[in-house]
Amino acid sequence: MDKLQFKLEIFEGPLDLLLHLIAKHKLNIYDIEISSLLDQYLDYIGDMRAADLEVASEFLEMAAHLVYIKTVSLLPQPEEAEELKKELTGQLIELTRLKEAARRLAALREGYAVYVRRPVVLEEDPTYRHIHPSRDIYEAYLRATGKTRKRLPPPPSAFSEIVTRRMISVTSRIVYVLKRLYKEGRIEYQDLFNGSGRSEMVATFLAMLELLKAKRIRLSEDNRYVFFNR
Amino acid sequence: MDSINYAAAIEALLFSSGEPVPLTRLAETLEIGTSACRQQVELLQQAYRNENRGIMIVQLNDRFQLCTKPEFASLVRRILEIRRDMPLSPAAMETLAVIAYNEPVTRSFIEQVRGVDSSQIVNSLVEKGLIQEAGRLEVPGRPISYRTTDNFLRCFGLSSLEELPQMEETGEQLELQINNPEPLETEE
Amino acid sequence: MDSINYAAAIEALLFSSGEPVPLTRLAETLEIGTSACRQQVELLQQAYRNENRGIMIVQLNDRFQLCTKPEFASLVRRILEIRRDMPLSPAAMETLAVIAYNEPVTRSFIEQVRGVDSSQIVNSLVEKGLIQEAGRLEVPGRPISYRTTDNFLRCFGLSSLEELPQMEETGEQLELQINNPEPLETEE
Repeated sequence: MDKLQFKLEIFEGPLDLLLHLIAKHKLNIYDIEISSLLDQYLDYIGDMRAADLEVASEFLEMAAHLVYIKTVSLLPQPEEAEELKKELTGQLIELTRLKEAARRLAALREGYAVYVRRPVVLEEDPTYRHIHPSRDIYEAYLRATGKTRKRLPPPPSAFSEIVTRRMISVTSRIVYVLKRLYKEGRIEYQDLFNGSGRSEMVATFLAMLELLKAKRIRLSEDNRYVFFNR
Repeated sequence: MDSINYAAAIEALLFSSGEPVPLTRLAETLEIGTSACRQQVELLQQAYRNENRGIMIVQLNDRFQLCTKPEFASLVRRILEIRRDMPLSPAAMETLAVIAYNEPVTRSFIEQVRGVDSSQIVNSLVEKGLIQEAGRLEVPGRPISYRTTDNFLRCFGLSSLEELPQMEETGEQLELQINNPEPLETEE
Repeated sequence: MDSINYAAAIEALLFSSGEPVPLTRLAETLEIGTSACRQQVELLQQAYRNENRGIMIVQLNDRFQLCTKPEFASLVRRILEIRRDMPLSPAAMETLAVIAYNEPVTRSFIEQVRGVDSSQIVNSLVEKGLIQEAGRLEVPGRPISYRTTDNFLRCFGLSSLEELPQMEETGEQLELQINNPEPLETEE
């Protein structure tokens, strides 16, 4: 047990862990082999669990995301998988470059220190003496409380990032899956993910895991259909 | 550190200290004898007499301090007054507005509304005489609450807080105030 | 004040201000043009290069500040009895780098690049005076954006962000920046 804990490095986040795995197993960052990366990623999470470490939700979300990429890459039209892979690669390259930038920045500071002095204090009091129209304070309050938006709606483009990044609760997807099963009796597995955003897919996937674990649902032999577990 | 330039080092030490520094302390820091140190200080004093220098060393008993030459006193006053006279930043104005519309409020209330830590801004508003402490709230931690001052009213041309421009949708204006209980006591 | 020695006056002004002083404020105080003033500051900077000097002028964007020369850092720490600055953690350094290379940026942008929640680190960088709020962005939620401070430049020996170490493959450098809209307002 001690040995295992000693072996486990702590990562700053899922992307950090992925970079470590890519370097360790000499994978090509520009053409990641998702299935072997996924295996190593899950192994690491398994090790964390075995060492009684709490696995943060962002690590699980990434696991679900990798599973999803792997799943869609098996489909006849793997364009979506390619897109997702490209997105992940982009994030990883960006983080690599960031780490390099941080190292260079740290090198600038290494052994460098200069000291300044406090300003001379005037005996005079620092009382504020500007005169403002009272409107200034009103507008500042609107800014502080975010109420200005009511008068000036933001362009629709401003919403795109937020909409795609909307947080979807796992519970809501559990309800969704169960409702559909009540209505349709059987669902095609892939159909559950059609037309969903990333956050929704992850939530749906986690919902499926929950339901499978609770033995509420089961999958057909070839993993194509979802049924109630009766 | 054998090749150290003592005059330069003393300049750096006096500069960063700000306050008067005893000769013994200078000598200790430089790991030289006090008489050698005194000699170096005097050399430096000599150098500061040059008309290209704006600062000098003053001696108070056996302590030394850097300060500006007296002939620049009025310029120094002018620049320090300009600095003091900067209008409020948007962040400071927002913080002030949150206080004015909801007073008395605690730091954590301000932070809750603005979504970021605002402690430094609150401190500087107190310093500028725009807000003041308004007693402690009788809740766990007994946090200090703040309210605006008469100087605030003057700066914004108001005779009382009731003259603050009103919010259009008064209904939802103060929903956050439920987290901001009344103070039980105030200390004037 | 016709016989004024500008270099000496600038030394006195920078010394008494302590903080970084904008060139325009120096010029205003001295009642000379900014280019003449810049020339005087540069002359003074030149004079400080002399090995008999323990202080120097650093340029931080268009502000100037007096500080001790780096070679006296350990002596200054000894007399002020301060311990060596704790080096920033790799995570804090990464966060600082995201901000410096892309500013102004929001917390969610930082989180997106690093793949992990970075709020606490952002708070502690604000506390250390390395970054500051830089207005709100005009997107839903009106998030606060952040940028580096003059203190950041001074700590890293830079005069402006343009002096940041360059990354090699400049072509693909900032593709993520499309998610990082312009700020609505900025504050000094």
